[in-house]
Amino acid sequence: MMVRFLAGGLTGTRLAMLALLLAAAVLVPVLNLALPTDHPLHVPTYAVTLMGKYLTYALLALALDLVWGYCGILSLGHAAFFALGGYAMGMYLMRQIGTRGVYGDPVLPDFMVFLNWKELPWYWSGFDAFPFAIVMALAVPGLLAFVFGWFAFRSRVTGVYLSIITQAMTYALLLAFFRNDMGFGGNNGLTDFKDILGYSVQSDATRAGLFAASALALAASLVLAIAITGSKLGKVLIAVRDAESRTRFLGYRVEHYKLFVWTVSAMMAGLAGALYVPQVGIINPGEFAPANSIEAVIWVAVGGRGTLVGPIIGAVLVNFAKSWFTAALPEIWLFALGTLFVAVTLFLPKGILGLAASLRARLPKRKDKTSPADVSAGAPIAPAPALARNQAAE
Amino acid sequence: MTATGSLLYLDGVSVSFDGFKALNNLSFLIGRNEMRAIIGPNGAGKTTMMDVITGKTRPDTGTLLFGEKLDLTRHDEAEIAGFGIGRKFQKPTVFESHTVEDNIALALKASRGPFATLFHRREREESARIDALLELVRLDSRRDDLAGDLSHGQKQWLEIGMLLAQDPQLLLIDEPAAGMTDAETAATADLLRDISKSHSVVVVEHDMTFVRALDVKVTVLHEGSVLAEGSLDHVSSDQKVIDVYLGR
Amino acid sequence: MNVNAYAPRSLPALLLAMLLALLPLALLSSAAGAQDNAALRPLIDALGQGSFGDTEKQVSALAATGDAAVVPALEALTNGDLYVRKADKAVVIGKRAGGSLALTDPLTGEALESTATSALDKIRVNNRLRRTIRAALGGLTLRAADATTRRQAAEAIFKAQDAEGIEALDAAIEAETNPGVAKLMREARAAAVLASDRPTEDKIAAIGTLAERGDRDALSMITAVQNSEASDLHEAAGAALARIEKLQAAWDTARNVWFGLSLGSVLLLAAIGLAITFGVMGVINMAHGEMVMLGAYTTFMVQNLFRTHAPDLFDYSLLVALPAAFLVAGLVGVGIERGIIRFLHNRPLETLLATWGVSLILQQAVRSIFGPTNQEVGNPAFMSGAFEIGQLTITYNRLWILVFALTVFAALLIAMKFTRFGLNVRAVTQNRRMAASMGIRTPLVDALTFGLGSGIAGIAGVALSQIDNVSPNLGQSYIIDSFMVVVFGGVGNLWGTLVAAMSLGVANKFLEPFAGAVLAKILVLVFIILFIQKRPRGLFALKGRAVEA
Amino acid sequence: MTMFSKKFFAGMALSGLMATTAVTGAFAQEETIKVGILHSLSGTMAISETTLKDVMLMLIEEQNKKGGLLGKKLEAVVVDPASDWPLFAEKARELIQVNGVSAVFGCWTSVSRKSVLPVFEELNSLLFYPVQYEGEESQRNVFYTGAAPNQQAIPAVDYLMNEEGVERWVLAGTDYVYPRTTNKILEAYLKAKGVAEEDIMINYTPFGHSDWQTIVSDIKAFGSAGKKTAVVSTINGDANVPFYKELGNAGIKAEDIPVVAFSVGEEELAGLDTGPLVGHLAAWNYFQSVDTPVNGEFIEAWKAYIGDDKRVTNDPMEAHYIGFNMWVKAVEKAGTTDPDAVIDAIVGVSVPNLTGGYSAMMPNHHITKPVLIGEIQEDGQFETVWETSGLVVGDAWSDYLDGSKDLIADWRKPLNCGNFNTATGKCGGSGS
Repeated sequence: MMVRFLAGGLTGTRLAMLALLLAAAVLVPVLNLALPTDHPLHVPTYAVTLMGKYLTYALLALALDLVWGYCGILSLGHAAFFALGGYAMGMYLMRQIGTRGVYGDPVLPDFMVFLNWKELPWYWSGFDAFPFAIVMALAVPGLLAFVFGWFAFRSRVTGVYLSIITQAMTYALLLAFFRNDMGFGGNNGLTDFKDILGYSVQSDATRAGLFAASALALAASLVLAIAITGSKLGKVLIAVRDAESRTRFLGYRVEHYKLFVWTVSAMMAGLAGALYVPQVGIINPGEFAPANSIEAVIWVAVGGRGTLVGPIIGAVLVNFAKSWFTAALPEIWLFALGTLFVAVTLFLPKGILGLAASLRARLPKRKDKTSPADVSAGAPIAPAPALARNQAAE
Repeated sequence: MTATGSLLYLDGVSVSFDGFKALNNLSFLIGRNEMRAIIGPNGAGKTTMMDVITGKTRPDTGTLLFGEKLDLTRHDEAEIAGFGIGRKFQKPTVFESHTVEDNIALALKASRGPFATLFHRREREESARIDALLELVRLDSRRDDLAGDLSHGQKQWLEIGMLLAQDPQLLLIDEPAAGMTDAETAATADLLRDISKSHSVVVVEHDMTFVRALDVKVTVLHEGSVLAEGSLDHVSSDQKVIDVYLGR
Repeated sequence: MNVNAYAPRSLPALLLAMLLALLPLALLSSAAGAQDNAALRPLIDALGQGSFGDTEKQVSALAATGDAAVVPALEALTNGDLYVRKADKAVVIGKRAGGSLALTDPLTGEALESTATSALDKIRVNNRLRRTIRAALGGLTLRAADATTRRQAAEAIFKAQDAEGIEALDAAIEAETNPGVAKLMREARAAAVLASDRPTEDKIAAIGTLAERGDRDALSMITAVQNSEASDLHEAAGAALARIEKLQAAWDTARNVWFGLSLGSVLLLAAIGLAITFGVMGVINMAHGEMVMLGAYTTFMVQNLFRTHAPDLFDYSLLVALPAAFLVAGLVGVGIERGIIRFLHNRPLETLLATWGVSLILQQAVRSIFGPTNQEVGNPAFMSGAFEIGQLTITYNRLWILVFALTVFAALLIAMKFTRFGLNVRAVTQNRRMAASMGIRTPLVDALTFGLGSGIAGIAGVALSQIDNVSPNLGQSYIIDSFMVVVFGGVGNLWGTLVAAMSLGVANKFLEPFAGAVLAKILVLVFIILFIQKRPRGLFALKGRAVEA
Repeated sequence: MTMFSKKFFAGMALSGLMATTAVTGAFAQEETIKVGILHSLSGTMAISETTLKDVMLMLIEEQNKKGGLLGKKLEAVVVDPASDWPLFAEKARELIQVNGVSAVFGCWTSVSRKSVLPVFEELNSLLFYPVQYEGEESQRNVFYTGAAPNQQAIPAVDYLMNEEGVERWVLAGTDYVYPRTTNKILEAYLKAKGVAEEDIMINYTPFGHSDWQTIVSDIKAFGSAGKKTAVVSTINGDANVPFYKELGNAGIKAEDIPVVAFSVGEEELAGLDTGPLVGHLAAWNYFQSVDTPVNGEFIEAWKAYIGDDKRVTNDPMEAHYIGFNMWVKAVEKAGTTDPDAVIDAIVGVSVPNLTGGYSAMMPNHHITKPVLIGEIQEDGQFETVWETSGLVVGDAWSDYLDGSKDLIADWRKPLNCGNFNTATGKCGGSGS
């Protein structure tokens, strides 16, 4: 089945990315665990964790590209789904602490003891089981996206109006999770994790394992995204992006398509969040901050919108730049990052992958015609006219 | 006026935007396999009429029946398209980042649900139909090109091809000849006459040569209602029509 | 309210009781002519000695003389202007003048030699002492010549609610010529009567007087009666309470409306520039908040210039800051448009990315130049303090900001509707090519429009600097709210922005008392989300064919 | 670059890029002792934390002038965690693992500290945390040089109660863990002192709250009930300026309703016209106005270092001053920067503080401090109106909270425990 779906969408770039992810999933843990620390090929645990984190960001960017790049829905609230997935995982990790918390309460997390809570709130039940937590990490963002999308798409909220209400959504969640009364640890969020599936989250092996899991999850999501965008449904999505009312007049229920991809994307973001939390060791309401969602949009734009692989590259590159700048230029790194964003917009309108594609286009053509698949993979489609229209002042 | 025997029936349809009456008590009917040309000056309500028929705009008052029974005012665009009404926009609207072939494929009559399309696999008869349609609209040589790369006229034809792919009972066609060369215009008229043998067609057009070439009954709209109806010769001799439209 | 209600509850009240008891005597003595300064001098000089407790006793002793001559010394003490000269242990009043202090004699008021601060010890005060002094001054000034002073005195006695003061008040009321002050004194007397052991009918009359006053102080005094054992008063108290509470409910509503409008005016100011750059031009301008910040920093710079060069004219600093902020932010805006935005026509979504980058750069630039900490922006005198309409306290800064916001709105509306420039802007935004072919210089119009939006954000910064932090983060705290307002109102519609800002402000403030500040904000956001479902193009959406063409 | 090229392997661009960071760190060949500085230089917390970065750089520079430490120069490694809590953890790991710092001075908010705690525990390094906090924590690798609640909140309330006769209390705070915990402790404390439930009003606001009209009006109403009322403010940083501006404009004077704040110091006041605020209070362990020779020197050195005569000093800066000197002394005592040795050596180390006394590191990793109550003055400084007669020992676990009153922390042998339960006699909290 998959193979058939993939056939059209598996271009060189995508294959290379999949191969890279799979290789990294195997090699990095091996190079980290099996080699002695002074070996030249040894990958330090610090780098493993950092790369693991980037990969979860990449997964978030991929999820965003699916809705923005292929369906024209600019979400300024995708970090909300990411954070919800993270909270689901965080709740599981909290429950695993058991009596090792500072107060030693076998059931209640520390912050509940210190707010004098007597018993676990109902919505915390079940999170001691890993499978339940994983299901929730997908289902909660999925459900929120479904409900939100059900109303918004049916009401035909589009363009910037949709963007702003997604921002309102994540902002409202931010404020809600800040409240200590919500029972999610308020501003401090959930932290001080000990175990995941019985393995210490601090051990090198667990970190390597989490890295591998992130790489595999990203690879699997990429395959799924290729399958979706390569199917006829994917073509309908692009149709919706480029000419929404044309699609409607062809008899497609645009809202159903949007809802489908929106929900899938939210679940992907939730998965990314769930993988992110054990690697960074904390989840707190700051993840809902609207700025985080905007940053995710920027990763996609930097990498190349509507290319699937581009956002992955964009997320890793921008975050690597951030990690590097904050250590190398701690006082002025915002200048560097800001300039980078301006420069990318002005000089690389189609992102890094777009640049690569146009460079390739300058070379003598290998074949008479570019195959359609190559077009959708290599060169991001010209700025979507439908979107531009929606955005413009009326 | 009754709906009996009609495919499309409008009675007393009115629409207003912020006090401006775009349609004012508009009534007319289209029979099965009838082709009708609609003319009228700018602002006469031609596009709004199409919007109303296709469910994009809801009328404030009035009856709107399809196939004698179906009340179109209760349905939205996708449903109405599913009943068998296809629409071509004034400005050619195709999926520019899809290939010509995909444009037709997307329009082909098939199950429209997300899961149906997700697991859709192209059948042989679909391929055959795509081939036939591409040939009909003379785009078979460009099937792998992006629709965005087509010329204006070719986009018009592609859009008509997409309309036919839906296999509708009624085609609403807004200014098909706009931006076409004379030869293209003539060919388009031939194509439409051909189509009207098995479909009902409503053509909105400004180009009088084109309307004459179609050689069908003409309805003249003015300020949101029907000013005159009849053969082109008949309406063009009507003093009211000359005053508001042709005479200027 | 509690069982102690009848006893003097704190030391200041006790002191006040003492003072008021002494008042007739004091009046007598002052009538006989000012006491010899020689007698007061040791009392004044004693202020410089010992702990807060000792100082407090000295204040009481001074007050007990009842001599108005001690008033300047006490006032100086409460303002922290009283010093002890190290050389001779004399107590003097000092006013800062340059590096040294200009000294005056606390009793005679004659100027003394100015002295370096190091030669003086400041006499320290704390809040408790300030209260004692205030009460003492109240007693001493109940018969002062100046009506404002008498008014303050009556207020002080009202708050003290002390039975011993009734006679003194009676005498003062008798002599009072100003009806407003007399009313206050009667209220102070009523408050005192409630705390006394006077007969029931007097107290019922007092309850009536307090119910007339109808504010929260009156409410709490009568509640105390209601909770006391004096059951013969309960009926009257109950009736009075019902009356006051009804009044309070009305005032609460008025208060919420005022708070809401005031919050709305802040939102309007924050959003109005965005209504141009985003609403009219379609640029998703993430650097909008930074334009507001630039305006605030310009205010800081202008005020700094005033502080160093023309401290006397400080009150006019905002008048200079307004055009300066408009120019600074406007020019930066023009720069951004020329340098970046103009390359992004037809790519509105990418303006988000670029302007986000610009906002990071501007934030860091301000941080690098001015440092990350808050900068002090002062309130000019006309924006400080508050006045009351009935029981509604209206602060001047909020009032001026409301007036200012509406003025800016009106000016902008006029500019867009009735000027040549406004016409050009509308022409360009509606149909760029057509406008260009009609001879409108579209690049110039674009640059000026963006500059206008940015400039207006800049002058919003001047106003916001009066109520909020002036820090590099200033812009970030307004950007989301601004977008909400513009979108809620309907993109491209100035009236929509006005109505949206005001209605969101009022809604927030009506929710806040019930739900708390956080929940109120969440509810408003949820409301916006739901509202957009109902009207997907905002409050003042354009209708018709053109919209989705 | 040879090492670098060896490490670089084709196809693994990711890890290659990562390795660059690792290598740049390893390139500093000169034998130095590295000190990490983990304070936000951008984002919302930059407003408070940047100063602490500067003061650390100054302290390190001064130490180097004195000849460094153990014969080596100290080298500061500055990173910017950008007010992003997970980034704090990442940067802490980077400082320890990549840069190899011997100790880290950093964090401001509780959440940033909570975020880095596991990192310090895992990698066994040292963190000096300079800000007043909610307590309820004692970790082997962390030294808390700011105030615990019993070194700030409780003395402040005592002062108001005894000296100003306050009977009615508004506990206003930003909704996060420090105000929540402090208010919880205070509520229990006030009730123990006989304050009735209805005389306590608790109010929480979101971060960066800027519209204080309703709350100020509520406080006014609450204060007009005839009893002396005070506000105990745990309102956080940014929100304070609009709060005080509203307070001043609404005419609430310190004589009527004094506000005592635990998060407002000289830095925060620098952004305010303090004219209308004279008499409002703050409780700290240090004020710039404290008149001691050592403080005079410190202020002078600071102004010279930063090159701005108007810059102020504040309590967390003093905490870093104390913490840094303690670390230096402990390293000298241990003769090594090895964390385990320093942890053992530092307990009992006593260094001069800036208020004229000595502060000592206690076995619970908190320090002894005097408590000062100051009133805001016209010039933006505080004037001490009250101080504790001696030093107060920082209490990791509050005596007024149910969950923690039986807990103590003692990192000396043989106890070596951060949450020893004196009731059960076991290490590991209040559980079974």
